[in-house]
Parts: sequence; structure tokens; C-alpha cells
Amino acid sequence: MAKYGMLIDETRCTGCRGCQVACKQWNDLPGEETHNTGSYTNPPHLSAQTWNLIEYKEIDRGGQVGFFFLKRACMHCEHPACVSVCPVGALRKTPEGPVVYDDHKCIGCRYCMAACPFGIPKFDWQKGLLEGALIRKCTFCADRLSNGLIPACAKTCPSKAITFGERDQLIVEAENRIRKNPDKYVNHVYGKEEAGGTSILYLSAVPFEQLGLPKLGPAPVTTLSEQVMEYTLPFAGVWLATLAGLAAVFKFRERGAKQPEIGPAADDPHNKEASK
Amino acid sequence: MIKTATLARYRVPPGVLMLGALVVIGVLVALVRYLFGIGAISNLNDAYPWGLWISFDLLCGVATAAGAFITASAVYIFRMERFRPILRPAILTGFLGYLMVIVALLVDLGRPERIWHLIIYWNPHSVLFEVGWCVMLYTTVLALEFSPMLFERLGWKMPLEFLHRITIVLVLLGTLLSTLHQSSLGSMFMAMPTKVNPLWFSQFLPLYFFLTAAAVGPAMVIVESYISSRVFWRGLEVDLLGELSKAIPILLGIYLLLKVFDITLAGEWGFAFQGGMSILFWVEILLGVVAPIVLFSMPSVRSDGKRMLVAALLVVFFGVVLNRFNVSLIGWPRPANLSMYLPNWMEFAITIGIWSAGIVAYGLVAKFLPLFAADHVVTPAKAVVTPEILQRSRFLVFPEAAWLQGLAAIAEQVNFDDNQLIFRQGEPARSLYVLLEGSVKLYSKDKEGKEVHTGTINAGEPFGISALIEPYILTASARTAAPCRALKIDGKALRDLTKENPALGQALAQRTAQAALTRMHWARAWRESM
Amino acid sequence: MTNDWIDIKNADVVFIIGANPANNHPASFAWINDARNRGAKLIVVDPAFTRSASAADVYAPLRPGTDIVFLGGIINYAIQNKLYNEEYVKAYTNALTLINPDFKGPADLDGYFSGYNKEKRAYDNSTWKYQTEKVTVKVKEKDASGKEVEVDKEVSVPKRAVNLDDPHTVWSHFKKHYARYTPEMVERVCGTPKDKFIQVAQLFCSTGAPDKSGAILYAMGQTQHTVGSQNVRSMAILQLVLGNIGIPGGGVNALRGESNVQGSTDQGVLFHLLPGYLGAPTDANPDLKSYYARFDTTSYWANGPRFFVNLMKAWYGDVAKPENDYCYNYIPKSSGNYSWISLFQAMYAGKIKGLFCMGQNPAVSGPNARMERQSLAKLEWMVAMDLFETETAGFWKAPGVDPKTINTEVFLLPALDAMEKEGSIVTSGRRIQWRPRVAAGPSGAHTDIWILDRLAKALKAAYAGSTDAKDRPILDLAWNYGEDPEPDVWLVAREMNGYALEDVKDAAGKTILAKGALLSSFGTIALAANYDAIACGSWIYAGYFAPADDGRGVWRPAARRRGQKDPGNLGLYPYWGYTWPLNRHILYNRASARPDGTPWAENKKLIWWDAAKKVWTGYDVPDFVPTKAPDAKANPAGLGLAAQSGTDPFIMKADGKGWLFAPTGLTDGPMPEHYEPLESPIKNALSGCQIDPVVKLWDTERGKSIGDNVGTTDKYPIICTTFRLVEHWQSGTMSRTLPWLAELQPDMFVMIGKELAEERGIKNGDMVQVSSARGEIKVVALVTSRMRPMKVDGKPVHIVRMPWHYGWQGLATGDVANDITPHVGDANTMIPEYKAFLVDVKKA
Amino acid sequence: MPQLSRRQFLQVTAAVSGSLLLPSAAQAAGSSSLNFPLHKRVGEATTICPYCSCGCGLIVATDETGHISNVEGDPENPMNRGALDPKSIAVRQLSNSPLRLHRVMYRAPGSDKWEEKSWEWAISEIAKRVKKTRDQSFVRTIKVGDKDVTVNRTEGIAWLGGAANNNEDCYLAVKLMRSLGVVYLEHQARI
Repeated sequence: MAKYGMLIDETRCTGCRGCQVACKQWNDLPGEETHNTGSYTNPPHLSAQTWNLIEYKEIDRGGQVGFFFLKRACMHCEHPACVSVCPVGALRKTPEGPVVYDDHKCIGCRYCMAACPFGIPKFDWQKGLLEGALIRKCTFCADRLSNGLIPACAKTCPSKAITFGERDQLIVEAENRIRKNPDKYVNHVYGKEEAGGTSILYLSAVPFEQLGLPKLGPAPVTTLSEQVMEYTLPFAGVWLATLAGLAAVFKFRERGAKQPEIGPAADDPHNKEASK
Repeated sequence: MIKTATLARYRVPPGVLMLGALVVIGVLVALVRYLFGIGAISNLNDAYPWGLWISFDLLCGVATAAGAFITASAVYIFRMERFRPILRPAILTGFLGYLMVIVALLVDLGRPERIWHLIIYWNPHSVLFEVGWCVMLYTTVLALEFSPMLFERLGWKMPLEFLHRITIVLVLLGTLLSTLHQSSLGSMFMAMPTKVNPLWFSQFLPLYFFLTAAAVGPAMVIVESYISSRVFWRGLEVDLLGELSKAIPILLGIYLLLKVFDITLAGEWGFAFQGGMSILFWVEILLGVVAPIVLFSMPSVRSDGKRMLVAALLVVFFGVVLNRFNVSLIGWPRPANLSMYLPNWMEFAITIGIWSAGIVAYGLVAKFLPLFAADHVVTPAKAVVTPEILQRSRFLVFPEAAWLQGLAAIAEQVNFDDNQLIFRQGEPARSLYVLLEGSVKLYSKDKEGKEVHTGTINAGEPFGISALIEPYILTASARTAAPCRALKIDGKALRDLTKENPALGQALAQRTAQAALTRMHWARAWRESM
Repeated sequence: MTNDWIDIKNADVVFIIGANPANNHPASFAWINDARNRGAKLIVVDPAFTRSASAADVYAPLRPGTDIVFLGGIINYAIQNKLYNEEYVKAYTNALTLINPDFKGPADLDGYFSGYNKEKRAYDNSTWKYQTEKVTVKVKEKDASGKEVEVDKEVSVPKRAVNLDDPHTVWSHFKKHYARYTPEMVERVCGTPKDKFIQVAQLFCSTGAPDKSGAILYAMGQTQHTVGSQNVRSMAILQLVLGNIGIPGGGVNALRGESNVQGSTDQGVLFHLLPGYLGAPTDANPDLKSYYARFDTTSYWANGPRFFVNLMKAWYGDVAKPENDYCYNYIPKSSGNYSWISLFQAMYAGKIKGLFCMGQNPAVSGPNARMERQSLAKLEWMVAMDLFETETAGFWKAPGVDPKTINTEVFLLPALDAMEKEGSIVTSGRRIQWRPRVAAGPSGAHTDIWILDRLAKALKAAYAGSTDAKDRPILDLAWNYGEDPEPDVWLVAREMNGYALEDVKDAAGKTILAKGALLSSFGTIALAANYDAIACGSWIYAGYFAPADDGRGVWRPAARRRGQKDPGNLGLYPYWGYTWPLNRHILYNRASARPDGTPWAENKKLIWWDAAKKVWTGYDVPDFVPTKAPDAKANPAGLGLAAQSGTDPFIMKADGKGWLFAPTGLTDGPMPEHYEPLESPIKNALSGCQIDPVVKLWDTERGKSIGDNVGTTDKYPIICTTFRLVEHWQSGTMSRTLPWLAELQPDMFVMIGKELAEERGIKNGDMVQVSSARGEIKVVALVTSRMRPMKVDGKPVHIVRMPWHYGWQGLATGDVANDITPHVGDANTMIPEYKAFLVDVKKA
Repeated sequence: MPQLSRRQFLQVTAAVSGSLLLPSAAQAAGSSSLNFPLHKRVGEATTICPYCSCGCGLIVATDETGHISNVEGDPENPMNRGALDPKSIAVRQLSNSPLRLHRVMYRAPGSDKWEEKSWEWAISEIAKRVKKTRDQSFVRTIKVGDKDVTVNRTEGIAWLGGAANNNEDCYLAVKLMRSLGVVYLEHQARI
């Protein structure tokens, strides 16, 4: 089946936030109480009620100021850290691309929040047991994709900065755009390899770090932890055998030397039990 | 029914009341958490999903409970019998430690009512999956290792019998599970290369966590023994602890070598010399690792309770607690426009509430269950010894009132159960005993090392007289043959008294020699009767 | 707009000046980006580095209120470097027309045109007229006995020179006038670095080439000035000079702010208009004949009188007869100016007793809003019809107001919103789209039509039986739109579209519209003999509700069509909705062909002359007589378009030409001349005339805190301009009450440059006080490097800008920005000068 | 759960626990492709956004109360081809807002609060006031130069509004107001 992705061309985005509101509309998420603390970015961060956020950045580009808008949402990684670390497998990578969450399994340990290199999964901090706090993040509109509709944010983008399509075709399109106007883009498609590659790809006129995207190597972040999990069972077997061996050896040494047994100390079950 | 050593009168001391209050506060705060969510009682937020409860209650809680498997493996796997007296407290501390971790989890987990999901929903790639399973299984093991005390108290024979037979299996499993999850708590953080500070991030994290946990085991035993000896007026098994703590410098040594090697390999020494985290790095390494290695390798420290306590605290706080905080919280990059996470009072209320509950539980167990080795129960004399009491024993009858006053000041009254080992041949003779009621049998080892009954002490007679005779090493073991009451005079204080008052010293020396002679006659008579 | 939204994709250069489409019309960026994908370039000129500027290929800052200098500079640049389309200018504009020799321009009279009367602050435009010449023409006329006979008739026509540089031609005055707008002058007055200006001018003037087209997108940044009309004139002139009018990807395109502001203007909700842009009668037209005289006879406006009759038949039905001048006197005649500021000044003076507010919130959106709120207090009664309790409806409980001192009765009627009622609206591109009811509103609310219907019937009942002549207009008003359960909006649409009361016959007696049939084109009215048998409420909308093919053979009322076909792939989409007039998408599209009728260039063709079929054909409805050949000669004695030749694309103009020089129609000069805003930090560098000499200056309560005071640069050194956000809309009633929008922009703020913030010790996020001569407001400071000080006339000048959506009602609240804007309007339209006034900013 | 003999029970637990130790097979290999149900209707009714003048097309779904439950761009409308900006999407909250007026409100002179009234009362009271003000301020003729000019106007009543109203609303408003003789007739297009 096709593997979907979204290409976000930051040079076309005008920061209208249609995608931020469309995400809230489709997912019926409430507005948050916010204040203007000196930036257009509101709400200030992703949260359990805000799964897609535009962040406004004023970046100086050689004297002339640049005004850029980063669309921050789940990257739907190819090797998602959140899927790898979730102890109960509540997060799952579907072959079509979306990383989806099963809120019936989740125990709320929040390991996915700690492990995600993009800091995407968020939590219902204000919900008690009755309401049931859960992890919240963009679902790549998995229900829309299942029914032949494109994601709400991609559909609503007026300036066509967000293009939905098959991931590998989007990479080809992105590289074409870079080739066609090299002076307009940084020569790199963000998400092609980062942390093992992501479904959401970015093109930008300024270095991605200045926009607020983390600098990540090609290896999935959970490579080491997954490797250690491979060795756990064999190690356990070997270590158990060693311990048993040691126990036997010391037991044997002790019986041979016939340590004078003045009788076990008060708390030894032999003693108590024997003496009564 | 076995009569336990009565530790304290029934009246609840103020300390426990205070702890109880802390527990109640903790429960109330937890209630607020369950009604209005974690956010209502904590500064945790989307940038800091894990805070005090994970860094301290989980990571440090599990690490400091390592004393259980260290002691258990020492006693049962390596057959170091001498550590037996401190085994039960260590097991209890471990068991309570893990219960406290689980209670902390029940507060920290977003959906505590689904904690059992780990059983039916699996993700073998997740380190936390393995940690979860190990904690579940190991808590069960600890419960089984702890249960003998309970069954003894209840006098149930059949379970005790069964448990006795499977003890070795339990200890093996316990040690295995502990090794697994003490190390995988470290591997958890290997999944976050972009979060953990480079000075702490390494592929040896599992090893680091295991080694520091193993090292903190004995340290915690020291700390906990010291505290319980203070609280329950018990003697401190300084010798045992000293020996156990020998392991600490070895473990920390390996840890230090590995860490130095790893940082050099990764070429990250640069980080160690700039930025706030470098300070914390050196504090942790110097105070938490290097200092304990040095201290614990000095016999003078290993033989003195106070010094060992200080060294142990260094390991616990700088070697483990600070390390766990650095790895899991302080070292993390702080998002742009957000202040550093600091736990608020309610988070501390939960942690303190849990620890108070743990201490109260420890006290209750110590009070109602046979936790401590009675033989070593050297209860300092609280009952005031008066010259009249001294007079009851011929050995201590002196005309001069001043002598009696001097002796009374350094004497204390002690009680022993029937068939309780008072002291053991070969140990240093710290005190002179004078039996007031009951009878005590002496044993000493013959050539082949077989235990031989060498005499009986009746009311009024002294024993443990080696306390006055160099090299002050007990020549025989003493075990009560009936419930006894005796006077215990501190050997050193008595020797000082005799130096100040040579006349008294001379009188005592004469009576001691008399006692030694009678014992020798008795022994020759007994052997001939064999 | 002369063109349409989607047409922007055909442009080679998109020039945005005085607008921020990324903010206020995000959908337009789909077309701007389409154009840029084909290699088009985007220019943005704005005082601040806006969201639109962030996407621009070329960005140039300019000081608010100096657009005429900037645009004048580009016009001059085109002239000096011969980048203008000479063939277009010569054929389609009045460049060659000769002007009255007595005409003098600002170059000679230090900023004034000839004919200025200082006391009346008005011009006498006789010296601006065309020179005319007499021409004798053979005319067929009926002599006394009714027989056709040919007679010579003498007619005067505008005199045109042969080449552009002859003396007294429009072009020579034009060149002389714009010679003063040099790049150095632009740098000095606008503060735009010279190289940046040259870059913009060079890029945009490249569209002068026949095979290139450039579109200008503008909005309130151009219009809300004391020289607003002349700003728009400058853009029209520039586009004429570059030959960009009437061609795909060209045009002068206003990005209008409200979903139906184009429609509400079309229906004449303005004091000086009747529906269909028919002029409202004034006290200078006592009778129908004098009213008819206002219409040109040599342009399409010659049919104006007919359209007026159709309107009267729609309003008064059979009562409107030739005998009573079709109830001409039922229509009120105005004396002087009744526009917005005059209205509130009259209200403040207590002349106005009652006010109706249908979906309008003047308490926030009017200039000097605090004074306007005090005018509301002078009313006896007010009726507000709105979705929410607006600041206007609740003005009596505004912060700091004691309700007890206000005696205005307020009726607040709950209305249904656009989703909950049926009707049509018009986009900026004149495209009418029908909107069915798609949702249920609050139970107690009603549609505006229901309210108006009940009100009309109540008034008719109140005046029933009155014999007083003044009450006839109400009693005779044709008002029957049914009632079960709502008045039928389709009946209203029928009336606006126009329908035949009787069989309509042409001059030859052939029936061209059956009785009761819907009008499909106002051409029928022009051809009809018995044109008064047609009732048509809004002639320009003729055909919008008549059945039309949607390109798939489905016939439905034109405005409800959803056809997807787009012949020529120019984005015209003729089968979607109905673009007035006559579904013509690009106005003056005769100019998209050379004078000889062939397209300027293959990739820019729109309509062209099909010599074989002898008819104009192409992708759009020709804005021309379909059968008039390109080389057709004008018949000076003809009526209407007959008097215009085959090369006169501007059919609404008396001479059929694009006016570089406007002899009539503008009160403050035939050509745009730069004057400083009312409150300006510098002296006018172009001439001695500081502000627009014709602007009306109010001095109500001058000296008091809310009065019409004029701020000076000593107390208020900083230039302030207002702008809009994508997250809020107009006075915020329909956005600040919605959680999803209030969350995005919660608080009222002012954008301050880093340099000014440092000077005043203001940190990002601080509360600051912005004060002008009319009061002060407290807002959050947004310190940004997107606002920079500008060197103007050698002096550094700071500029700040603030959104004006905020008020005290709703979820996101804040001080009303318009509390400190000035009460002064444009010389022609009286649109308030929101975009340039003086303030001071300090920490609150 | 069928009654298991004790031995069977042990076997089952052994089997289960056995598998406990071995990691379960990776998530069912090749799980079926995305098959999540739509959590709400997308909607078919088409309309046009009430905010700026781009004239973007909307498709709307309503819930059982008739209020809007989903809004997104109308893919067939050429003006926006399915795209929308924040305001048009928020039209849903316009339809559901608790702040919407649903009763006629009246404020008496000097009062500091609203009173709820019926429509009938409001319409008749408004008509009375319009008539009173019109009759008081109506001007039939004025002197222009030396001639009397019939003007038939009232300057006592002003009308503001309707750039967000439909053409039909505006047309009827102008028709009614002009028939009353109103000359102070303005709206958003002026400011």
C-alpha cells in the first residue's frame, strides 16, 4: 500500500494558521486561554488541546529581517521513538505512514513524551481519573486517510505550502524545487533522513535549526535501547546460570570446611523452627 | 508463642505521630491528583513529563533498595554467613523500597488504574516493558523473602517450611531480576540521546546504573542500620557493616574506570570544563565516587560507625541520587521560553508521605515482627542501676560507697531470652557481665573446633571476664539456658575506673582470678565426668 | 476589482502596495504562488515587513501616506526609460487629447491646480476641460411629417493631437507633472532606499512589454488616506501607462475586506448612490429632466435614465408612471455631504434622533471612536440588528461610562448569520455566489429580510390612511415578498434581477422579453422600446438570477451555477456563479487586443476580432459592442456607444478612453499630486501646499480631549498606522467571540521597532500607552525588527502599527484602536485617514 | 469460561506464562491497511465564507440540533479548491457560540441592564419611533438660490450597515430607507 507523507514548503507558508485551526476543527479540540506575551505564536506550545502549531520566527538574514513560520506537529517518523519505547505498545506505526495511538492501551507513563526527539506527544495534565488523562498528538488524520480524504491541514492550506502525497514522490518534488531555484532554498530536504527519516518533510530558506527543528543524525534515536533489549533474554539466561553455579560452588566450599555451626543466629528460620 | 525482645513501651512516640501526619498529607495530595489530574499538584508539564517522582522515587528508590539483593546474594549465594544479622533489615528495606516505588508510580502514572496493562499488552522493544516486568516479579520475590518474619510472628509452620526450601531459588531470581532492571533503568535513557547530557549519555548507561546500584546497596545497609540502631537503641554491627562495605570501593572503582574510559573514547572531556553541568559532574564524581572509594578502603573508617555513615551518605546522595537526577532531569536541555522545572511542595508532600509510610512500616515490622537478631540486641541500660542492685552479686560487694557509685554509673541492666546467644568466642570482649537471675552456659571450641560445654554461670557470678584480661578476646561463647537478667558493665569504662582507683582494680582482679580458678576446676571436673 | 482573484495567476509581476493579502486574503496566495511557480515575481511595498512581505521576491518599505510619490516615481521611471506601452497609451488613453490652454498644474502653481478657491477650499474645474472642435455629421432625422431625411448636424468633440509631445496634450502636462517625482524625491519623502525603489520600478515596469502583464493588488493601505482617491488614481494611471488594464494578469484589483462589501456598495447603501451606481438625486436636480442631464450621453451611461425608470418600476410598480416622473420625488434629495464623518458630526450635534445598525459596529470601527460613542449617546433611539451584543449596542455600558447619564433607548434584535439564511454575496472580483441556508441559528433569531419585512409592514400600518403627500412613498412602496414563514428571498432576487411587467418589444416591434420573464441582460433594456415595462431593482445585476447554462447543460439561476469548465484556462470559470456585469470577468477587455483587434501576444490573448464572423470572440464576454469592428469610426452624433469608435475600450467614459488626466469626477485635481497626511512629521517636500487643499477639516470640540484635534510632531513624533490580522475580522464581533480565534490573538497590541523600544525603555510584552491628540489607549508592546525607523527628509522617523479589531466585548478584549484615529476624510469619498497619524508611545 | 479441572488450569497457565517469558510475535505482521472510521460526517451542504471577499466555498455538516459540526473547504469551488483560512473554519463556532443573541433585548433610557422583550413589541415600538422621528424631522422643500426644490427627506434617521449582509438584505434596506426619505445612509464601504 502507498506510504503517505506531507511536504511543507516554509517559503510558501504565510503564517495564516489555517492549518492550526483546521486541525482543531476536525479533531473537535477546544481553544486555550492565552495571552499576548510579545509574539504571534499562540498558544505558546503544542499541548493536549493543540496538535498542530505555527511558530513565528523573526530571523535576521544579512541586514534584512526574515519572517518565518514553522508548522510544528507530529513528524510520523519511519522509526518512531514513541512506538519503540511505549511499554504497552499503545503507539503503532502503520504501513501507510501515520503513527497512531490507541487510547485504550495507554497507561500514561509518558515515556513517549521523553523519548520523542521532536517533543511532540502531549498529555492531559488537568484530567483526573474520572475523565482519564491520555497522550494527545497529531494523528495524520488517519481516519480521513482511511476514507480517501486528505489530512485537514493539507486540505485547508491556502498558499499550497503543505502538499500531501506519497512520501517518495514528495522527496522527488522537493528536490526538484531546490534544483529549480537553488538560491531560494537550503539545499536539504529535512526529514528525508533525520532520525531514520520522517513522513513530514520540510523545505526552508533558512537553516532548519533557526526555524526550531532539531539537528538529528540519520540513525533512529532508539537504536541503542532497542539493541540492549535484544541482549536482555540471552544475558538473563547466562547470568542466571552463573549465579546458580556460584551458589553451588560456595555451598560446596562451605560444607567441606565444616564451619563450626554454633547454630544459626536468632533470626535464621532453622534455628527458630528447630528450637521450638 | 515466642516472646520478642520488647523494644519500646506501647505509647506511640512523637516521631511516629509526625510521620503519620506526613503520610496523611501525602494521601490528601494524592486524592487531589486523582480528582483534578497530575497538573493540579505538580509543576510537571509537556516539556518536563518526568519530574521528582521518576528521578527520585523511581530511579533512586529502586537503586537504594539494591541493599536487599546484595545482602541476600552475599548470604545465600556467597554463603557469607556473618552478614546474616543484617539480612532481614536489608530484605525489609528492599521490600518496603519497592512498595514505595509502586505507590509513587500509582501517583505518577497517567492512568494508574491500568498499571496491569503491562501484563496483557506487550512491546518487547521497550526497555520500560522489561523494567515493568522485573519490578513486578522482583517485588513478588521480595514479598516471599520477607514473609518468613510474618509467618514466624503468626507461627505458621507450613509456609515457613516451604519458603525455607525455596529460599535459594528466590535469591537467585531476585539477584537476576535486580541485575536486569537496575541496569535497564539506565538503558531507558539510552533511548534519548538528544535529551540526556553528553557527560552522562553513553552506551554503558546500563552498566553505570547497575554498578552504582550495587555500590549503594551496602551503603544503604549502613545508613539504615545506623538509623535503626539509633531509633531502636540497638547496637550497630560495625564489624559486619565494615566488611560489607569492602565491596563499595571495588564496584565504584570499576564504575569510575569505565566512565573515564567512555568519556575519553567519546572525546567529550570538553564538556566537563564549561557550562553549569560540568560543576554537577565534578561534584558527583568527586564526592559520590572518588571520596567513597578512598574512605571505604581505609580500615579506620570501616571500623567506625559514624565515619562509615558519612561515607555511605556520600555514595547515596552524590553517587546515586545526584547521578540519577543529572541523567533524568537536570541535564536535559531547557526549552527556549520556559523556566527550569522545580518540583512544588505537593510533589515533595507525596514523596515525603511515601517515605514516611515506609519508615512507619519499618518501625511496625521492627516492633511486631522478629526483624533483628536478638543475640546482638545490646540494649543500652535505660533502667538506672543503683548500688543496692550491685550488692546482689557477691562479685560486686564492696564496703566503699564511692566504689559502688562509680561502678553503678557504668553499669546497665539487660535481659536475655532463654537460649539466646549473648556473645561468641573469638569476638572482642567489650563488656563484663554479672548474672543476677537465670543461668548461662559457656561453650568453647576444642582442637577439632567442636563446640564443648565448658561451664555454667549461676546468679551472682560474673562472665565475660576477658573484658578485664588482655588481649580482651572472649575465650568462650555464652548462651542463656533460661530467661536471664544481668548487669552489663562496659569493659573500657571499667578499665578506666580501675586505673583511677587502683584499689578497686586490685580487688576486682583478685575476684576475677578467683572466678577463673573456679571455672578451671569445674572444667576439669566436667571433663573427667565425660 | 477590474480582474478577478484567480486571474492573478496569469500575472508576470504581482505588485502589492497598501495591502497585506497574506493576512487579510490568504486564499489569494494560492494564485500568487501559482504565478510564482511559472516564474512570476512578487513585489510588496509596505511600512512594515508583513506576512505578505515574507513571501515577496522584492520588498521595499515606505512611509505611510506617501503612496502617490512612490507610484508617481514608478510612472516617471516608465516615462523616462520609455517602458510604457506607447501604442496602448496613444490608442486607448486620452494622452493625445488637448487640454484647455489655461490649465496650470502643481509644477507651476506650487502644489495647486488652476481654478482653486481658497475660501471655499474647492476647485472650479473649467480650466481642466478638453479642448473641443466642431464637427458636422450627416444625421437621419424625422422632419415635421415624420419622414426620414438626412440633415447636417454640428457636434463638438474632444480635440486630439497627432503625436504625444504636441503642446497642451494630456501627455505633455502628464510628463511635466511627473518629472518632479524623481527616485531621489521618492527616497527623500517615502524614506525608501533609492536602490530598492529602482529595483521595484524596474521589475514592475517590465510588464509594459506587450507580452507581459502586471497586476496591482491594493486595499485600505491605499484608500484610507486624505488622498485615498488620488492614490487609486495613481495605480489606474500606472496600469494604463503600462498597458495592463483589460488584459489577463493585469488590472487594478481592490482586495475588499468584507464578504459582501462589493454587493452592499452595488446595492447603493451609501448616501450618494442608488442601486446599480445610479447617482442619488441632489437638491441640484429638482426634476427628472435635470437628473437625467447628469448622465453622459456619449458612453454606456446614456442608458442611465432607463435604468432609473426600471428601478422606480421595481420600487413603486404601477404607481410609477411618466406623468409623475416615475415617482422621482418619492426619492429624498440630499444637500451636501452625508457620509460617515458628517453623519456622526450631525449625530453629535443632536440632529439625528434615531439610528439603525444592521451588522455594523461603529463604536469600534469609526474614526475618533470615543467621540462617535458620545454621539451615540445623543440619540433618542437606536436599533441594532446583530449576532452578538456589540460594543455599539452596549455603548452605554462601555468601560468608564455611567449608564445613568445616557438616555438612548436601544433595541437589540437577534439576527441569523450567513450560514443560517439564504441570499447572494459578491466577491471582490464581482462574482455573485448564491448561499443556501445550511445551519439552524438560535431559536429566537430571525433573518434580516424577516426583520425588514416586519418593519416595512408595521410602518405601512402606522401610516395607513394618511393623506399627507409625504407619506405616499411608504404607502405606495411595492412590498410583497410573501410571509410563510419567511419572506421569500427568491422574490427579492427576481426583483433585483429585473423582469418584464408586460411583453417587451424592441424598436421593430419584436417581443424581446415575454411578460413575467426574468431579464438575462441589461442589453434588453437598452434595446427595448417600452423599457418602462421592465422592473429591475439593480440593473448591473440583470441576469444574475435568470436561468443560465452551467456548462453541463443544467439550467439554474446564474448565481447558483457550479460549472467547472474554464475555456482558455485563464481561471475565469464563466460557468461558476455570475460575475456582473453580464458575466464579464475582466473589465475593459477590448484593450486586451491591439487597436487592430489582434491580441497583444499569444500568451496574453483574451478577446480578439474574428474578421470572418465580424464579431469579437474569445474567452470572456467582450466589454464592447460585439459587432463593432476595431476600425469602426465613432458617430459623434450617436447616442451612447454609437458615439464611440472601435478603439475605445473604456465604454463608461464619455470619450471611451482611459483617463490619464481626469477633467471631471475628482474634486482635488485631474492628476494625483502628493500632499502630506493631516498629521505629518515633515513639511511637504513636493510643494508649499502641506495637505490636500480640498479636504474638509472638522473642528467640533477642538481643544477638548475627544475633539477633532490635530496632533503635531512636537508632542506626537511617531507615525502610527492601523492594520488587520488574519485571525480577527473588522471590529472583532465575529472573531473575538470565537475561542479558536481569540486563542490565536488574545490581546490588543502595538508593533514597535527594536530601535524605538530601546529609546523608550520598552521590553517585548510590556504594557505601553499609545496616545494621540484625541486620547490614549493601553496595549501590549510587540517589539519587532519588522518595523524599522525611516530617514525622511533627512530626519529619522519612527513608525508603529496596531490592529483595530479590539473592543471590550467578546473573549479577546482590548482597548479600541480607533479611539485615537483622526476625524478627517478623503477629499472625494470622505474615507477616514486611519493609515497615517501621529502618536506618542511610552511605558504604561 | 468452561469449568477447568485443576490440572487443566495448571496446563493453561503454564502455556500462558511460558509465552509470558518469550516476547509476543511482533504486532500482527502485515496488519490491514488504515481502516479507522470517520469520527464525524464531513458534510455536503455547500455555502460561501462570511468573512473576507475572496468568496471561498465551504462544505458544512450539521448535528441533530442543526448546528454546524464540521466545516472545510469546498473542493469544487474554484475560488479556493478546498482551502480555508482560520476565520472561515471558525464559522462552526460562530454557529455554536453561547454568546449568540437569541432574544430581543431592550435597554430603557438611563438603565444599566438589558430586558428581554418579544418581537411583536419591539417591531411596533420601533415603527412608532420611526414614525414620530420622521414626522418631526421631515423636510418637504428647501430654498436653493431663489427656487424652491422638493427634497422629501428626513435627516432625523440614519442607517448604518450591511457589508456582511446579503445583496437581498441590502437592497430591501435601501428600498425601505429611501422610501422613508433617509439621506444619512452609510455602511462599512465608507470607512
